[in-house]
Order: sequence, then C-alpha cells, then structure tokens
Amino acid sequence: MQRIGVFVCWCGSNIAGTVDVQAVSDALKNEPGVVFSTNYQYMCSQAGQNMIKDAIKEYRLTGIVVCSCSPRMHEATFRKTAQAAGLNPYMVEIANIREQCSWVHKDIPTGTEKAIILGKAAVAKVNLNAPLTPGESPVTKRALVIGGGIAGIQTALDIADAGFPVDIVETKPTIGGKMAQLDKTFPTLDCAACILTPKMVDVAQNDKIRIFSYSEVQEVKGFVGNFDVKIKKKARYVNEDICTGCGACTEKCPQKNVPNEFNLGMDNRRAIYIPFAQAVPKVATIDPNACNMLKNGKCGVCAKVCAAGAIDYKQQDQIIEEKYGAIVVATGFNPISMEKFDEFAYSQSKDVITSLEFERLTNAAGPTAGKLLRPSDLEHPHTIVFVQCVGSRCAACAEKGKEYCSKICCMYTAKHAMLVRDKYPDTEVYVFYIDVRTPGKNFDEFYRRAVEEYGVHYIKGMVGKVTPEGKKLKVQGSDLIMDEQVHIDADLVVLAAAIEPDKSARPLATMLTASMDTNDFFTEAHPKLRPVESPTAGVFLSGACQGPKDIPETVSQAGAAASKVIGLLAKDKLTGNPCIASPNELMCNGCSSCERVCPYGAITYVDKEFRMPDRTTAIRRVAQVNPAVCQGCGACTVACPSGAMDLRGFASAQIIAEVDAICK
Amino acid sequence: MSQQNNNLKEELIRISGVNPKKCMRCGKCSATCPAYEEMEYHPHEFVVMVENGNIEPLLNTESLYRCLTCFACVERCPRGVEPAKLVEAVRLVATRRQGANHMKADDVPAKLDEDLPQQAIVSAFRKYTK
Amino acid sequence: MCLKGVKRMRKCALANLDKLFAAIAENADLYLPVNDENGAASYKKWEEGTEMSDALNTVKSPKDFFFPQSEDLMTFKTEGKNIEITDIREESKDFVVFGVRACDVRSFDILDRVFITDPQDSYYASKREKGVIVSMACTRPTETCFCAAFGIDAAAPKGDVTTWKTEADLYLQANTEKGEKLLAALEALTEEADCAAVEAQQAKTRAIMEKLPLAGLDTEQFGGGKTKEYFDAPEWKELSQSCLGCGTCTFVCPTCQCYDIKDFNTGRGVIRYRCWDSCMYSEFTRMAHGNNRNSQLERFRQRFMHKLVYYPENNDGIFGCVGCGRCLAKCPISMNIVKVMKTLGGKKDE
Amino acid sequence: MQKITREVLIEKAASLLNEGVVSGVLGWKQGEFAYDVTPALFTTVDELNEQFVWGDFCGANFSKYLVAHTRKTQSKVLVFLKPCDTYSFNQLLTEHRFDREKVYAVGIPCEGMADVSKVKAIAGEGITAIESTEEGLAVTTLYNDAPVVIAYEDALAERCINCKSKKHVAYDELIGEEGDVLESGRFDQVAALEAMTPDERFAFWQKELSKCIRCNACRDVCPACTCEKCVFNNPVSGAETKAPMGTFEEKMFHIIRAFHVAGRCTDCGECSRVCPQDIPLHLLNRKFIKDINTHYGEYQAGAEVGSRAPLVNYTTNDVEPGDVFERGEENA
Amino acid sequence: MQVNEKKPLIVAFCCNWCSYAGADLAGNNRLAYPADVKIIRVPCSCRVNPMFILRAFQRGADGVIICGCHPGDCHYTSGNYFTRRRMAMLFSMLDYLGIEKERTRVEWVSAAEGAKFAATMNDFAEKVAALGENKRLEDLRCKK
Repeated sequence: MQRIGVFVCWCGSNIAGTVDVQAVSDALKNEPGVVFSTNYQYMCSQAGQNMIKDAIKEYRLTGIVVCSCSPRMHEATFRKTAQAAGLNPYMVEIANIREQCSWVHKDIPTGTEKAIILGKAAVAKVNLNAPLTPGESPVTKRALVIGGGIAGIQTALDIADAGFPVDIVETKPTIGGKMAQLDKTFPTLDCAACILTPKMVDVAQNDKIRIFSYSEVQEVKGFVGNFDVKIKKKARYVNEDICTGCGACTEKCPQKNVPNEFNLGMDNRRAIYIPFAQAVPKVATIDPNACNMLKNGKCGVCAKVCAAGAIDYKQQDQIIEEKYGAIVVATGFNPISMEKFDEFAYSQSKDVITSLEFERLTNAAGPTAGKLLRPSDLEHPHTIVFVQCVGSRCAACAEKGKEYCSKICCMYTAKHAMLVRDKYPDTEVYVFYIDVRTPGKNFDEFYRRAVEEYGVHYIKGMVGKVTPEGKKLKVQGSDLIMDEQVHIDADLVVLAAAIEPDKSARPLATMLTASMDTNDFFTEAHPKLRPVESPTAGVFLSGACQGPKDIPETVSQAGAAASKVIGLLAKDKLTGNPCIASPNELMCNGCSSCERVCPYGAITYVDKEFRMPDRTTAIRRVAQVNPAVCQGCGACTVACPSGAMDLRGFASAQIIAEVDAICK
Repeated sequence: MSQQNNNLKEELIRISGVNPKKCMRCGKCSATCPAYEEMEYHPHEFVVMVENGNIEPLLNTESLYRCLTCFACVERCPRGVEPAKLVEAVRLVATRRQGANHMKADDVPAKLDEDLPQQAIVSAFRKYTK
Repeated sequence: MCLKGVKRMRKCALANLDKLFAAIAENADLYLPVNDENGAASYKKWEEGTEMSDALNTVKSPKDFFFPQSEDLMTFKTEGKNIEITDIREESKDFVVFGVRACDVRSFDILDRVFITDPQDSYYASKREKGVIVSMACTRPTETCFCAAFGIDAAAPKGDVTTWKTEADLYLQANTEKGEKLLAALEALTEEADCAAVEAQQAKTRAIMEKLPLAGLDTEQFGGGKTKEYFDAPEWKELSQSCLGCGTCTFVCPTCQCYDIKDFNTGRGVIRYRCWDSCMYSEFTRMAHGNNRNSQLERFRQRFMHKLVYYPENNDGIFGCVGCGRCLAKCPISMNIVKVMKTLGGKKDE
Repeated sequence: MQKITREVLIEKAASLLNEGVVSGVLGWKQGEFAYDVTPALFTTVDELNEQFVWGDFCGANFSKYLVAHTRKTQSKVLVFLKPCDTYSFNQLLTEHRFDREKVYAVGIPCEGMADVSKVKAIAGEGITAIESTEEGLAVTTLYNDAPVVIAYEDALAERCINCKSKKHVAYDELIGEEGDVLESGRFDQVAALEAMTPDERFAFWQKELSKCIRCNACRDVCPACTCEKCVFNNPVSGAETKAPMGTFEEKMFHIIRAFHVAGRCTDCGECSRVCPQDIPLHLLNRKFIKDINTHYGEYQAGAEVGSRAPLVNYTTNDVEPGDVFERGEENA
Repeated sequence: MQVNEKKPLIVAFCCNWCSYAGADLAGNNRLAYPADVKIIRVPCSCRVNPMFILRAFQRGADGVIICGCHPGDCHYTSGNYFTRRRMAMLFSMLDYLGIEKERTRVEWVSAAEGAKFAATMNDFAEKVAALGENKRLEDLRCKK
C-alpha cells in the first residue's frame, strides 16, 4: 500500500479563483492510500517545494500527487523535488487542474468537482506507480557514414573535426558521388571539381577518417551508442596500400571497350580503371566482369606493368566488423530511368540525353573534353531543347515517374541553358517548363539572368512528343501563354529527369530499422524539429537520401547531422527514458505483433527455455525490448493480444485505474 | 466567371469520371495532341474550362468533333487527368442536347417496326436519354 | 410410479394447457422450456401465448434456477478502516419449473447433497424452498441419453409433480406436499384420470430405452473406493489430450456445482458475487501458491473422477452424473463421460 | 461426401509412420455415434486401422494442436489439413507459434462438412447410424423405419456453404486434386446486418450475445487464440471474468476477442461450430474481415506465411475512423 | 455521486505531445468547454487499448474521444497511424453492434490547435448529450 501525499496548488488565483482548493485537498484526504493532503499558494515556489520535501520525510510518503498546472509545465520540477527528498522521481503524478480545469471552467462548483475527480484519478494512478530507474548504456565513440558523396564527406569531416573517428563506406571505387560528375554549380557557377576535390583530399588525409571504398554495409545490429556493423569490402584485385595510382595499368589493359559509368556510358574505360583523375582513394580497381584474367585466366598485363606489384588476382571479399556509436545515412540519389518515357524518344535517339549526361558533355574531363558535341555524330548542336519535370510531379504514372518535385532541376536547367548561351551564342536554347521554382538565395536572380542576359527561350508548357527525323529531333510542345502548339527542330534534347533515392537505401533501411516514406526517402524523426535524425535512435540523415536537395542544402544538412552525432558521441553514457515497454515473458506468445508496430526496431526475440504450468519445459520465442532504443509510445502494448507487453509509467492497470476514478 | 454552369460541370465530371482539379497546367496534353491545329479549344483548355464551369463554348465548338480520341493526352498526362474522357463527356452532353429531343420510354413503341433491329432502339434510347 | 389409490392421477386436455399455465402463473412465476428460432430449447418465463417446447431437453439445465450462473451475495464499502456490509438478497418469489426431465430431476438430489447438507448454503436452500419442480416423462429419448445407467427411469421422473404428455392430455400426479398444493390449486382445470394411457406410454418409452445405443453402459466399475484404481490410469493421457480446456461440459451439466467467489468494484462499492467455475479452466482453484492442477490431464481427470468416484464415495454411492447427454452433444471435440467410462473399463463384455 | 477415402489417408499415414518420417499422426477418431469425432494422436498403424475416421463430420481444425504437440516432441508429427485448416496453419507460422520442422503436413481435399445440428433437426432424435451415400447422408434413427436421406447441401455447415477456398496454401504433400480460392457469399449476412438500423442491430446482437454462457469454447478452439495467457483468464489484466455478469461482460468479451483476432482470423469458422448456444460468432469476425477488405485492401490471413496483418500495418492515407461508417454504407 | 439530472461523462484520451498540449493551449487561451470532459494523458494515441474505451463505457462514460497528433506528425512517427486503423475498426464494430456511433470519436489536434481542441470538445459533448445516457454499453452494476 502506498503512502500518498496530495499537494493542491492555488497558483495564486489562477486555480483558486475557480477551484475551491481547500475542498479539493479535503476530498482527496479520504482516497485510498492518501495519508497527507494540503494546499498552498504556489507549490512550485521554493517554499512550496520545501513543503513537499518536508511532508515526504515526515509522513514517509511513497508517492505524491500535485494538483497544479500542466505536467508539461512543472512535472520535471516536482520530480526533482521528490528526488531531492529521497523519493523516486517517477512516484510523482500531476493532476492538471489549471490548464484543463480552472482556466476552462467558469464557476467554482463545476471547477471544484472536476478538480476533485482529476485529483482522484491521479491518486488512483500513483497507487499503482512503481519506482523507475532510467537505463544507462555506454557509447562507442566512433561514427559510421554510409555514402561518400558530398553529404557523407561533409558529415565525416565535421565529425572528425570534433575529434571523433569516422568511417566512410562507399560502394563505388572512389568517394565524390554525384557532385564529382558535375561541371559547374548553381547559382555561382563555381567549378564543382574545384570545390569538391579539396574536400576529398581532406578526407583522405584526415587521420580520424577511414575510407572503405568499393564496400557495402552488410549487417547492422545493436542500438544507439552500440551498433555492431559488418562491412563487406569487395575485392578490387589491387592492393590498396601498395597501389600508387600511377595509372600505368589503365593505359596498358587490352580490354578497352567497357562502358565508362563515370561518364554515364558515353565513352569507354579499361577493365582496370581509376574512375577519374582526382579519385580518392586514388587506386586502380579491376572490373571482374570485364577482366580476361579474372574471367578465364588469360592476360595478366596489368600485373606485368605494375611497378609497385599491387595487382592481386586472388584477392577475396573481406568482412570488416566494427562498433559504432552513431550511423549517418548519406546514400544520395540517382536520376530515374528514362526508358519508359518513349514520348521523348530517349531510347531511340542518342541525342536525347539526361541532364546528368549533359553535365558530362560539358565537363572538361568528360567524353568530349568539354566541347558541347551531340553524341550521335559529334557535331555541334545549334538548337537545344530542355524539358523540365520529366518524371517529376507525375502523380498518374507511379510505374515510371515520381509524384514529388525533384527540386534541383529548375536551377540546373537554368545553369545549363545559361552556359550553352555563354559558350556558344549561336545556339538557340529552349526550356519547356511547367513552373520555374527558384526558392533559394540568389536563385531567382540566376534564372532571370538566363532569360534576360543570356536570351534563353523559356516556354510555359510541356513537350508532348519528340520524333527523330533524319539528323533532327522534331519537338512538339505546347506554349500555353501563346495558346499554340510549337514545333522545334532540335539538334539536342535534354531531359531534366526526376531523381530518386539510391536503390541501396531500401535494404539499408531494413537493416537499420529506420523508416522510409513510400518513395523510399528516409523519414526524419520530426519533419520540422528533428529534420536530420531518423526516428531510430542513433541513426542520422544527411543529404538527398532524406529528400531531393541541392548542394548548399545538402552541405548544411550534413553539418547538422554531424553536430547531432558529435552531441551523441560526446556523452559517456546514454540515459534512457524509463517509461518504456516491458514484456512479461511468461505471457509472451512471440508472435511478432509488437515488433511489427515498433517504429524504432526496439523489439527483438530470443528463444528461451521455460517451465510451463504443466511442469514440462518448452523452448519459447519471447520478445525483448531494448531499453536504449524504446521511446515509450506504447504501440506494442495494444498490438499484443495477450497483454504481455506493458508500458512502464503508463501501465494498463494505471490507465484503467484512472478511467475507473473518472467514471466513478 | 459569368457563364459558370455548375450543374453541367457536375454532370460532365460524373459522366467522365475525370477530376479536372488534378490538372497542374503543364500543357502536355496539348503538346501531344495530333489534332491541335484543327481545334479551337485545345485539350488543356477543355480541362480548365470544365473546371471553371465555362462549358457552353465547349458544347458549341467544332473542336469537339476534331478530337480523334487517340488518348495520347490520357497516356501522357502526368497527373492522370484524362482530357479525352472529358471531351467525350462534352460530346455526349452535346448529343443529348440536340434539339433537347430526349427519347422517352413512351416513344419506343411507335418507333418499332419489323425491319428495325431492336439493338438500334436500345442504343438510341441509351444515347438520347438523360 | 403411476400408483392407483396411493396417489391421485389427474389429467388436463392439451387444449386447456394454456389455461393450466395461466392458473399456475397466477400464484408463482412459471418457467418452461421454449424453443428459439433454431429449435434450441431454453427455460423462459411463461407469458400469455408462450408455447411449451417439445424438445427432449433444454441446452442449459434447470439448475440455473437454484444455483444461477452468477449470483450477487452481498455488497460492501470501505472507507478508511471501516467496512460496511449490506446483505442484498431479495426475498425470492414462489416459482414453478415445468417440464423437467427425469435426469435433471435427479440432478437436484445431487446438488442438494452438496448445498443443503451442513453447512447449508442459504442462497441455494431458499430457492429450493420457493421452487416447485414439475417433471415430465420422456417419450422420445435420443442417442445421447444414458440416464438408465444411473438407475433413472425416464418414463417415471420424480419431482414435486410428475407429468406425462400423451397425444390428447397432460397427466399430472403429485409426489410431495408442495406438489399436492400445486395440484390442489389446479383442481378446477383437471379431472380425475386412470393410469392406462400413462402406463401404455411408459411401456413404449421403456422399450425404446432398451434399444438406445448407450443402453448397455455399465457403472459397476465405478463408485467410491476406486480412486487408486483409476487415478494413475494411463488412459487419462489419451483421453485428455485433445481437451481444449473450455467450460462447455461443466456449464451445460446439470450437476456441476463448483463456483468461484469474486469481487467487483463498481467504484462506489464492491459487489461480492459467485459464479460458476469450471474445473477444466486453468485458473480453477488458483491459490496463493498457484494452481492445484496444472495440466489439462489433471483438470480433465478431476472432472470425471469427481463424477464417477469421489462424489459416490462421499454420497452413499450416488454418482455425480445423471446421463442427460448434454456434454455428449455439446463438447467441441466430442470427448465425454461415456467415452471415459468405456475406455477406463466400464464397457460391458459383449 | 468426401472424395478421398479413409483408406487412402491411413495408407499415407501408415507409410510415413513405418518409414519413421513421423512419430505420430493427428487425425480424427471414431466416437460413440456416427458424428462425434474426436481429434486424436495416433502413434501406431493398428490404432489407425481401428479408430481413424475421415468423413463428413471431421470438421475439427488441427492447426492449433500443433502449438502444444510440437513443444512436446523432438520428432515430426503428421497432420491432415483441409483447405481451410491450411490458412490457420500458415497464420500460426507467421506468428512463430510452432516449429515447422516438426510437422509433416498432408493436404486433403474437403467437400464440405456436415453440421450435426442440421442433421438432427431434419432426421430427428435417436440417431443410430449415418451413412454417406451418393444421394446424401442416410440417417437411421430409432423413430423412423427407413433411413432419412439428407442431401449434402442441406446438411452442409454454414462455413462450408460459404467456403472461401478449396485451395491448400500449405502442405508438404497433397492428396487428391488442388482446388481454387472461391468467390463465396460469406459477407452477405454481414451486409444484411449493416443494412439494418442501429436499433435492429442492437436488438439482434443483444439477443445473440445474451445467450453466451462464457464457456470459452469459441476462444479455446480458435486457432488464432493461442495466447500463453488469455487476458480474460488473467486476474491482473483488468478484464478477467468467469461468468457473464449483466449485459456488459459478454459484449466486452466478444468485442475484445474479435478485436484481438482481427486481421489474424482466417475465418475457419470453428468458433461458430463449437458454440453450445449457436451464437453466430463468425459474423463478428467477418465484419472485421469485410471492413479490412473494404478499407485496407483485400487481405486473407494465412494466405501466405509472413504477411503483415492489417492492424499491425498502415498507410499514410488510411480512412479516418469517422469516415468508416459512410464508406461502409457506400460499399454495403 | 448521485446526480439527478445526469450530465454526460466524457473521457478524452490525449497524446502527450500534441493533443494534451493542445488542451493546455485551450486553457492558456481560456477557451471554455464543458467540465464533463475529463482528460487522461497517454504518451501516444496508440497507447489507447480498446479495453480502456469499453471500460470507460462500462463504468458510466457516455462518450469516449481519442485525440492524437495529425497523421504524419506523430511524435513517434507512426503511432497515430496505428490508432487510426485500430479505432476505425473498433468503432465500425461498435456501430455494427448497434452502439451509437456518435459516442466515439477520433480527432487529430496539434499542440497549436487550442481552439480546435475546445471546439471539438464542445461539439462532441453536445452530440453526446443529445444522445442521452449510454444504455447500450452500460454495466448496471456500476450504476447502483
């Protein structure tokens, strides 16, 4: 049986004006378990708190009820008060008789009657409270960043700057990501490589950062502060430590016709290759699907020419196991496939290209060495049509497009159009747009410059059809302002393809038990207040894996994610919320219902031997809640048919007691 | 919008099953329309005008019969608006209005004769009945 | 039982049955079996127009009238250390239960031995005092009937009044003082009768009884003193293995008499009530240390040992089963006392 | 009349027993009468030959027994599964309730099971023998000179009239031919109730549920109700009761029970089969199934192992609770 | 407490993060609603077990309302999505059993929607009052 003290606050006249506080404290005196009941002007004042502390000691109270303002206001205050008097802070319950009583009801009888009922409910609840102690868990002071694009690079650099070791896992042979493929960046037109590659070098040289390139995350176990991760380092058949990146092998390799993915297949590379000149790590990789030596044991040229002796045809995939305290997801994006948009003739004509391909065509390190030549005949195009929103904002075509706005296309298309007009003033450039969206610093100015200074023709409307005819591409579109159908004979058509999350994100989300939206973008813990955290504790989001983003936005989010990680890793121990789910193993069916509703992946199962009621023993699958991960929402408690899962601090019995007290 | 006719708008929406509000004004329907040059009102205008309840001009335009019902606009529309269905619905309303000569069930017996296929009556009845 | 001269036989034309019921209902609540739309019979209070069922038996036995499935015993309130107890029993009205079959009539003997012997259960006793049992002889026993195994004559049920329903008349004969009183009040609606029709019906019924599939069921092997013989019998395992542990058999049984006493806190006070319990339930007789019988085998065994061994041992050899066959008809897995008796060796040599 | 004979099943079981593939066989055991068949574990071929039956009264669903059986033994048990039983089988696997490795499942076709109460209602009391003939069930009673022949469709249990599937969704081995998922009228009665006024519905359920004697047979036979400890048996759950007190408890029991199995109930119909008071409990479960199908897309519990039950799932544009009634009516 | 003219009793389950805060805001803005509404704080609307709702009706509540964050804004990401399904199913079942559908409601109230909270409670209390006393899910023992 509890020994409960009741403390009714007047809150000056805020409560006492509408509630007869004396009547309330008198009425609650007779409730079961109550041994002391009083009222005072300001319970939250020093004097009021001392009154509570004294009563706890004098009456050997095991629980207290404070009838006062909202628990959102002073629950923490009174918990501290109780703790100072030696009482477990979770033995405190608040009856909200201000915001939810005195302030919303007019007359004293009504207010008093309700305040008494709310007080009784709190007493009924505290009768069933149990002391709770938050769990503690250690923090592994190392972070994992998954993805080595600009988002991952920035996050890793920021974390390392704070003194914590960071590992970057990148599936490609080099870090750099999409930004490395870009030519210029909007709205300032800096050269992408000029601002990215120094950062890549910083990463390579930072002794806090390890890069696992050509690697994948294979398994994630554990929880915030204590993740156990298996990383598969794929065999690149080149000893990274020895390879100097001299490139001799990539020049001598006889297998010359491998499509070069860095240039989106617009030119070829060798079977042994370094993706681009500034690659980090700058080491060669052998493509096992193209290499004759690996396929049928005939060749070995690269090994012969390698002065360092770094070639190792026998290299195996390697599994690295490492512990991390925090994980940052930075898996980025890809343009969607254009295969299904046959109205734009992407599959029929080499001269219909995506904007990313256009980037490579204008890039000095690209297949045309920066000269704008059309892919089919390497002639200079004189009329270029840009089509915006290809696959974006496409609600009706889930199988080919995306419902959302891809956000970056308006700006890069303006950039492309401007650059073309700048370098080749003899070229006519048309941009078909539905809306031009330019919310960003200096963005609209940039777009207007493309129109006003560079003479790009912006046409409000969409392209309906592209038909290759001889050397031309017949573009049929609508001009909604002029209300006419326009026909343009273009030399090159550039499609602003929608972007989508990288395909690796979905399986990764499953491993991390991090939630995703229907488009496979990672969900943030709160759309406004916790935009860089995943709902899964210890998992953070950086860059376009969370939603379409341009570079400035990506970099700032990357920094934000890093600061959250630093905040986490700076702690020695994590203190949990003690109001968490806890299963009664004897009643648990192991049915997985709770696991399926848990937004945090806090529930796992173990097989345990139990002595059954009929004195036999049986191995049963039972749920276990990880206290460091559970946030205490209680979804599992209702999903559980047997009632084995309960929520500490909000136990079923406690809520039922409140219901009973209110409905008395 | 003076000529707003909400009843007619509702009827068109009901017949066609098209929700014109889904249109985001991209114009891809008109961009893709092979009969564009022949039309006074173009596919995207059909959608906007129906949404605005401005339907009388559509009922009286030749454009109605220039639409080939090729469904290119339906296929290409990124929002699934299906303008061709709307055009067809306007056509149906126009047909039913021809001289307001709705056929009534009572009219059927008089029209029957031995040579007339029943099918013809049934389809006429369907077509000319509200 | 139709004893000319010793007891008076009265009869009432079936056409006048409603009048007879009306007359009974004038002085007491009258309950009789009534069919629902599915043809299942249950006891209902008679009102003008209520038609008596011809069903062989009701789904739930008439024990409910004396030992209801749940029954409030008292209420109490606590305030601080004070406790205020209120006896909430209401003086029950006289009532008549009509159409009770021979097997169910016997069940009251079995319940009486539990509830009326010292210490007397006053809740039960007062209802027994107020209630008059009017039995009715069976004419169409069914395959699940085995009352004969317990020496019950379906053609001559006991009770305060025995009735026989023939094609044209209802024959009535009083067996007890209560019964005499009831019949006296109905004097005007009944007439003196001889026993010929009743005896003819009895002969027919008894002949059918002989032919019932369970007619040969023998109880010789059971009774008091057989605990050691059967308690550890290996057959229990097989018999109980499919038992679901539901309470159907106990709740349709006319003789099961176990109950649980529970408190219900209404928020304004506590109602202490008792309700039927089932020895098949895992929580049956749960005590501070846990449960007595932890496996379904033990719980299953308890029910049948009680009916066939423990009860007769304490009650002059009377079995705790009346052969009404309800459990045979209703068990979800068709496991029942007959199968138990036959498996454990009660089967007559053929 | 069942197409597969008892002998075929015994032969299969005997060979598996003899080969040592299984150590026991879950099957139906002959009772006192033609219809009172009991689920039993057979461990020898002799037992099978003597007591194993298969016929029109073998309605019991064995899936639930696997929970207890597989815990007790290390060896395999053979279980015969009718098409509807296989759904329960899968659902239990989805919920990790038994070890699949310890079960050898043999799917057997089912032509529908007879409802004993229908047979009794037609043939009358005193049934001494029932034979399955081409014309139907020939029922011999004490009171009829010649056997009463009941056409199979007249004797068919409600759940079999509205059979949802003749397809086996799980088995190690199938005897006979595979059937199809059927278009059944199983929601017609639910729709009829939905079409009533609330007062009529209340009266209907008040009448039905007040018959409940809380014997728990519906729960104890239910293959979805395999909780280690049911909330209604648990004194600390706040819901424990042993008897229907007043008019509230039985509503509480049936609403919560139906809710607990919502999305998990395969609609096997065992609850209604065993109810001693003939309460149409399947109409509660089917209401949830119908609502789930209407609002969250067609879902058949147990159709596959590992599927996510609708109530532990969601989409971001689910129907609002306040709109369910209207939508329900539209679909009625 | 024996009251002659019975006022409706309404139990409101409010999630801690949005609706309970919304109720607090209603208080801050002195937006009145009937005192018949009694709030029980739960961490998330998904903590509300159908048993709590039936229990409230059993004990004499005339209406039960569950308030949570707007879909998509759940503090726990997805809790209210489960609430939405569970309650849709439960309320539909109650309606199927002939219990007045106006006695139960789910409403999404954010922490900023003090006015909505008060308006919702006023409206709900009015509708429940119009229905009169809860008879169809009552437990007579609790009314003695």
